[in-house]
Amino acid sequence: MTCTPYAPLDYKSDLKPVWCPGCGDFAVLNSVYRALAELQYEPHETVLISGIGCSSRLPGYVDTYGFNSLHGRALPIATGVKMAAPALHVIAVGGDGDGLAIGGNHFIHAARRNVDIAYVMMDNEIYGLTKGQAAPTTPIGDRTKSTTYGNPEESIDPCAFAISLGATWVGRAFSGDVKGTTELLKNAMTHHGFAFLNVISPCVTWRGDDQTKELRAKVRPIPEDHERGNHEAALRFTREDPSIVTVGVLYEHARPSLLDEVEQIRLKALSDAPPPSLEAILQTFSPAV
Amino acid sequence: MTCTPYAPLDYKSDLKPVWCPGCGDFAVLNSVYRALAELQYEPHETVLISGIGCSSRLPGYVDTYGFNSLHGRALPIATGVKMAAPALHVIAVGGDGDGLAIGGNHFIHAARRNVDIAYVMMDNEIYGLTKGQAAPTTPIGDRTKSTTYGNPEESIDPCAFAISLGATWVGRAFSGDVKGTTELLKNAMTHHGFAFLNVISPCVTWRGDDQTKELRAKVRPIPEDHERGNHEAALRFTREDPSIVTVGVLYEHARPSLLDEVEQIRLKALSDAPPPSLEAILQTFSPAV
Amino acid sequence: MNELTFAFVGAGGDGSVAAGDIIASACASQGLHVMKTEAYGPQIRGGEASAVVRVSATPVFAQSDSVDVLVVFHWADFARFQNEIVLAENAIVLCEPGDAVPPELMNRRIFEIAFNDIAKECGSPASKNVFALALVATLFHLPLDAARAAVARRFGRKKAVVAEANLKAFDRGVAEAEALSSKIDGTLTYVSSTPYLLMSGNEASAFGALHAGCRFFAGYPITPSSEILHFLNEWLPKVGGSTLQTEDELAAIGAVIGGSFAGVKSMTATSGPGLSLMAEMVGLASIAEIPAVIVNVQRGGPSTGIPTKSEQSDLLHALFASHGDTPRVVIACSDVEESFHATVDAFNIAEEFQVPVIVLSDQSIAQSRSTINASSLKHQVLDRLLPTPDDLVEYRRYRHTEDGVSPMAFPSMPDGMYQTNGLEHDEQGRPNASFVVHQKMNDKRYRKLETIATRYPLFQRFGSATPRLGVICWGSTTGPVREAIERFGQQEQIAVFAPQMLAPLPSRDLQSFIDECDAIVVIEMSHSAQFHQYLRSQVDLPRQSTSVYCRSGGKAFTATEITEELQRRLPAVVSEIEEAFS
Amino acid sequence: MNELTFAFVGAGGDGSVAAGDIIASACASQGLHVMKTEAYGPQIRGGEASAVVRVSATPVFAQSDSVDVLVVFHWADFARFQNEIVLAENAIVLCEPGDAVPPELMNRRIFEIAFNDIAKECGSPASKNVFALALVATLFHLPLDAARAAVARRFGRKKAVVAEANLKAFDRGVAEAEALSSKIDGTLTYVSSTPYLLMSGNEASAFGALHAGCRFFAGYPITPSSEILHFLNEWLPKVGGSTLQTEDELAAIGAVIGGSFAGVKSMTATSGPGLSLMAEMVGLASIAEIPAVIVNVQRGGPSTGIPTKSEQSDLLHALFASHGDTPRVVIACSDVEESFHATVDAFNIAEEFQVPVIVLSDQSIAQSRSTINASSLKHQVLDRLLPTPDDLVEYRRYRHTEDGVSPMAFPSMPDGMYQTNGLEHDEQGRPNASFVVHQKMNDKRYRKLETIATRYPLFQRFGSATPRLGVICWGSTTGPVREAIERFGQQEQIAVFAPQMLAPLPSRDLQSFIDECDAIVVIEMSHSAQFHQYLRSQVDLPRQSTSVYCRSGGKAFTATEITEELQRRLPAVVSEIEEAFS
Ligand SMILES: Cc1ncc(C[n+]2csc(CCOP(=O)(O)OP(=O)(O)O)c2C)c(N)n1
Ligand SMILES: Cc1ncc(C[n+]2csc(CCOP(=O)(O)OP(=O)(O)O)c2C)c(N)n1
Ligand code: SF4
Ligand code: SF4
Ligand SMILES: [Mg+2]
Ligand SMILES: [Mg+2]
Repeated sequence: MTCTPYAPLDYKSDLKPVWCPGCGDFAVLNSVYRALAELQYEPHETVLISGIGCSSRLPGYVDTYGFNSLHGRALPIATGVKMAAPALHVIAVGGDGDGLAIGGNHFIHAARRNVDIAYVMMDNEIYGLTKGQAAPTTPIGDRTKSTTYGNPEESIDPCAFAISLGATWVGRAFSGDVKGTTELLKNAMTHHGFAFLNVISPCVTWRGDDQTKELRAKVRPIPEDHERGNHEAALRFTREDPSIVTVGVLYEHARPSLLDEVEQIRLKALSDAPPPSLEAILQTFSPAV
Repeated sequence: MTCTPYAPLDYKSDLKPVWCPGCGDFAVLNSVYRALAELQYEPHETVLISGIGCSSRLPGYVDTYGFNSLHGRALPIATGVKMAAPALHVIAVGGDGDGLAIGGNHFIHAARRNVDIAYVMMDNEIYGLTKGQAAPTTPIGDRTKSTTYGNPEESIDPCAFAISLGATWVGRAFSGDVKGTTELLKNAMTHHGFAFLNVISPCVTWRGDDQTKELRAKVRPIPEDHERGNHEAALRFTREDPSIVTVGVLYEHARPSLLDEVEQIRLKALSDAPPPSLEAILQTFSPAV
Repeated sequence: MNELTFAFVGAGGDGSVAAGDIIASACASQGLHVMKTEAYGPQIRGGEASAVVRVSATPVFAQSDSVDVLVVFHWADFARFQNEIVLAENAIVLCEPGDAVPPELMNRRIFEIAFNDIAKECGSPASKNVFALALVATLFHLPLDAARAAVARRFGRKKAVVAEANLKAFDRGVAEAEALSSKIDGTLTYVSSTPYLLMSGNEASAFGALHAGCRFFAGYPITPSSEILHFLNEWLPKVGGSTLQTEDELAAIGAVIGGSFAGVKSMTATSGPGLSLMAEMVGLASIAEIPAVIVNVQRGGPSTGIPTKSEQSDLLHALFASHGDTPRVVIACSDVEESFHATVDAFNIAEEFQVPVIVLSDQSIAQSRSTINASSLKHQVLDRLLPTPDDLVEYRRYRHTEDGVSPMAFPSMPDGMYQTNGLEHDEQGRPNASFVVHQKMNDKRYRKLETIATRYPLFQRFGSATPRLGVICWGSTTGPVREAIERFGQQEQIAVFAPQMLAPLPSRDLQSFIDECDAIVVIEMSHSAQFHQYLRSQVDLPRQSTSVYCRSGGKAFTATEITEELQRRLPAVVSEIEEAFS
Repeated sequence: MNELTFAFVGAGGDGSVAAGDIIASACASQGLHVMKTEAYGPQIRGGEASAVVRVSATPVFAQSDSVDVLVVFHWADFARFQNEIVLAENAIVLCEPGDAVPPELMNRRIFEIAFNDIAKECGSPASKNVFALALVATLFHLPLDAARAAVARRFGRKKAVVAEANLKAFDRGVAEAEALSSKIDGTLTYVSSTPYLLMSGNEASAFGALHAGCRFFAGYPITPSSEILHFLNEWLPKVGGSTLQTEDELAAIGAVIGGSFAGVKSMTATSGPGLSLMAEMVGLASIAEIPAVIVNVQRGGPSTGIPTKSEQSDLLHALFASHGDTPRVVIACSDVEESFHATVDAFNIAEEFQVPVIVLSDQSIAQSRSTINASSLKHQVLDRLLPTPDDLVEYRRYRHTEDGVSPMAFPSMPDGMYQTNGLEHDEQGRPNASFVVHQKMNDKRYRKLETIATRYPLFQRFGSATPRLGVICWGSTTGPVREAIERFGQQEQIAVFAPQMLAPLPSRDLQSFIDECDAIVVIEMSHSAQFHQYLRSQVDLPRQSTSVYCRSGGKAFTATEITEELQRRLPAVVSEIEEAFS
């Protein structure tokens, strides 16, 4: 057996993407291939889990273990995978609607628990797959199929959301910048705890063909001197002038991850005793105890 | 007909509370009676809506319209009530588990939408009704029925949560201080938009009989000079030393409420034309159009 | 010819669907009957797209078995639809020169037309669909002026050059048809009459809601029901109502229950996955006795399944989901027009009886457009029973009454204050865990269903008055079954019973239908024969002489498919009868 | 006497439940059969509390009809339980002097005992429960040493004065009994034997999970199932597993599916409202063919209903919830011991057949404690079918096989990589919307149920081998039915069929049982007769000779209640048989 390192395209599955021509998600997929290759993740030790949406189709295109699950439910499934099999690389992916509308509650709790996964949100400010309704990220006032007279609701900044809820690594990327996105993906995937990467990934079909160009013009790298350990400083990059999209690592903070805690619990539970046999457990129901 | 003003006990229903002796929720109920009386809300124009939990029993004890609904679902129901009948005073109430665990997603979106209701969370840092499991507010490390070896999860500060998600009025109260709680309730109830009041309301049964006393010792009024319009300043009162519980108005901010937006949409939709008849609407399906 | 079916197939951007739309609306405007369906590949934009338009001088109840005239812009795109778009044996096929025809279709009547080149000549490559539709409209004598007017209107809003190019393409199509007409026979014979409306099932449901007095809609987008949200989002604000796009389906049905509790007629719409999420809330509406209307547009299941295709497999979920003994009403609709009536009935029943009502539609109805007579969209509207001043003296929200319906106050009504909940409760609504109260309240809630069953024994029965073979079906299966039955004519003594009211089922009528027939066949689009399972649980189906024709969805039932199934069963009926007489 | 039932009733803090526990464990330790139930008012602390302990020298299958010995600390607290705690006609009642006995109980044998004063004398007013239990233990010849040892153990962890006071109270109880013993007859006759375990249904389920190899549990607290979460939270970490208390039930079942997908046996536990929320995920597990075990402990419904009481009304939801054609397995348990076996079977079937399995328990089993023979808690454990190296060559996760089961790789298995989803998919798991694939995959998924039906035709049948009257029941109803049947003895020719496997139902066995009987009665605790509806949908129940005894929950079935119902039906059987022979 010779060991050639994995190339990005070694992670490509046979399935042909069904995204629209020009969709930002193609570039995200390329960045995922590259990040996996640069980290040399074993395909069989890697699991991609998504919800439902155009973006959530992504795991089908990656030849690792993959699960395109239910709308909004990528994170609980990913949490179950990681808790059951901690050695796996677990990456959750999905859309802004998937993660912030129907899946919002799981986002809160995955962040709070600091579960050891990377969560990549492909943010197109719209519901792509259902053909163009407003998402929680759609700017207030925008007309969409479901907001005939303009969106009445204030939008959510996914990074602000993640930072506020306790994610320990938060970054923003632009899908059009494959190199930058790859770097940030690698960062997120190797972070200890819950890492959230918001990838701005234009929907050319429902947000207009010019989206990609317009966004490219707005993208700025985060200042070198940004203190990523500073909550308030990080939040400032989530209330930006609409003409700017800052990309990079917004926030990073170290605290024990869910798996650290689970390990602690196991130690405490046994407190140096050997694991009990089933018979021993059964005897706790003996009335003589 | 003579018009005597409503006294607090005029809002009392016939149902006897089933709370444990010493439960903090009794005092919350008293504050609710007082606030309603001080505002002279018409009982028949007032609706209290809750989820499920000890605290969610509250609407049953108030002789307004009331709805003790499903676990976690007070806010969507309250939103429906308010949108359908904007003239009503709508108050959502419930527990920390109800609002932050199973109901967390609705909290996010009610805040974001700035729906015109007051939301009162009775926070006892535990699941009371189901007999003592950890809530998202239970401090990390605490032992409960469901955390035999200590709670592995970081807790949520409900006020930080509300402020971060876009609530336009956020306050914290201590149930043992009926006067203060009444004032804050009145503030929340008369706020234009989504007001969130976190009432620390001890569970003597599952958090210990000393809870009330201990909390009373920690309570501090918010400094007079606190800038309640300042996001960062407000958030600072949500990351306090555990020996301090600051009560008062943490945050306040003006932006159009959901009903303001709905009104705008109606105006835009008609753009000065009279409302269409059903026949006119039907004619839009005529192939000749 | 009495009827013709046209199909346009191409890539996204080829304008196949627009071509179908223009033909459909031109024909509808002349009083022809039209049914139009669309289908797409999985790609949201730029993928395969098809439109099939059935045009007929007499009423149609289903998609047709096969296509008479096919326009293919690219054969590559046709592949995806080959199971769905079946070509008649003598079908006429128009395709690009040089685009290789699939071998199995070589025996059809194929004409090469240089759509692309001609469109370019007209000034816009994108006008090839208009050229194509003008060509077929002319060839088969469809209403040409109406079609040209439709093109003019459609492109009138665009830039002038675009509009011009398209009209030019139209005229060019008319001209080219002359050349071909000698080689092509089979034109449509019809007499123009007053125009029909052209509506989809989703639009009919949404309009039904407006008609019934719905003034609050909350929903979460999901294929194939989202058009209801879109329509009401546009129209409700104009009539003083409002819509809320919620964060998920739990919130949608929650908001609907809230709106309804507040006294306003409220509705949500969803598809299977959303209905699954609403299970708990259906129970709340049921025990708290709050009117709520849920339109569920079925698609292929289980789970995410096949979102864009039809199936009748949400039936048992609609009937039985939600833990506990949870009375609810389930109404089926079998076509676009019934989507309107079922929705109004749903509101009437929900409001009058304070129950959750689920309307079961499916993708094949909801997203296909049919001609409808505007005058048939009338339906009486009923309202909630409000408490009288007498009722309000020591008001008991859940007072036991003969039919189980207690007058319902709503917030802002003085003296009507009550506190309700999802717990078992007494007449005042106070939580009560005693067996006696529970038993009595269950009785009360189920008693309402009895009255509903009497008042709304909704079903269709057609075919022979003295049937030997009885068909029982529901929803969108009814259309193809009707067409199949009509093919048999009167001699064959086949009759059909299609309940619109699924719960409570019109069991008495259904049982007597069953008892009248020598043999029964249940036809449905569900792999596990959900309807048959349900029927067995509610009525007595003779063990020996009942059979089932059920299959998975993903492909529409055709009249031919059903005719064959019935034919297979007819000899059985005969021999059985012979036996009985022997 | 062969058996006796004791009840203790008081306010929270009176120690009624502790008294019951001590009696139960003392008796269990001597090899007596015990069944113990608790009940509470709605107040979490300080409200009404009761414990009922049935003690018997022979096996017991249900709570007893009536209480022989009642200790009431406050009559005021008794009121809440008066429908549940029925006193035998010659019941002995011990209560405080001066606490007025309810008029309707005046005819029982009432003895005034100054519990409070005596406890105070012993040094702790809180020891009155210990005093009371010692008194009754002595009076009725329960295992006294074991009881005293249990008291010593229980209070040994407390402060020395408390422990002392309680032992003093115990001895005082023994002493006071001497004085009373002449006035009281009816002592328990038994021979001590090896101790039994004392377990609740929830504990048996949780232990069953450990036994089956479950190493991941995710759940959200809900009455009456939370004890499963508590138990596994304590024990799973000791055996290398883990638990997750999720934010809601959607996440709980989601995490279970994730854990199982990752190759680890995983489970959740809930009650009706939670199961309603899990409907969509059941469909995902079904189509993606991921093992998942859900223990659902039924309580009074619909909606929040009556959280602390039993009912059998989640049946249809468990069987049919989730949109689409969604095969799943449903297993019932009828007592504590079966909670263990049903849970292990659930894992075995889930793992072997890659399906979601719902175990239906109910509050009356889950929260009552029964004696169990440790040696009966054995059960073979089966595992998932893993792919062979050959299978992994161009691995097809959903390969069509004869029994529908395809080898399942799990992450970390080299060359097993596959991408799955809730969409309809082909053998590789790739999304596919075509009818042909859909039909074949539905076939595959339902084929698994056929094999399960053959391999696991689980049912209990007991009573007469040549039955005239057949009883069909399920779950917790089986216990009282068994006791009722035993009262009739062999002459009456009554037999019982209680399927443990609810889906797939052992229909062949059930049908032959039905065909053997002259008449059938279906007995269940559901207002809408859910089980009867389901049976009708699956087997042929004779129209004329089938009857149903169903009612709402909130009150346990007693053997007497069921005996009466059966008695009422026996003459019918007789006359019918006469008719048949005339
Ligand atoms: C329970 C449920 N509700 C609704 C849907 C319909 N649905 C599918 S994807 C989607 C939203 C897609 O938006 P997003 O997550 O932003 O992904 P995108 O397509 O934009 O990449 C919705 C509403 C569903 N599949 N399941
Ligand atoms: C869907 C659902 N899941 C779980 C429950 C059980 N349950 C009832 S109340 C509750 C939590 C109560 O905690 P909290 O909301 O903090 O209220 P508290 O009792 O502490 O006032 C839970 C888990 C339920 N009723 N419904
Ligand atoms: S609809 Fe938008 S998000 Fe979806 S594939 Fe097309 S461009 Fe991408
Ligand atoms: S359990 Fe706790 S929260 Fe519930 S009533 Fe008792 S003291 Fe209050
Ligand atoms: Mg999106
Ligand atoms: Mg709480």
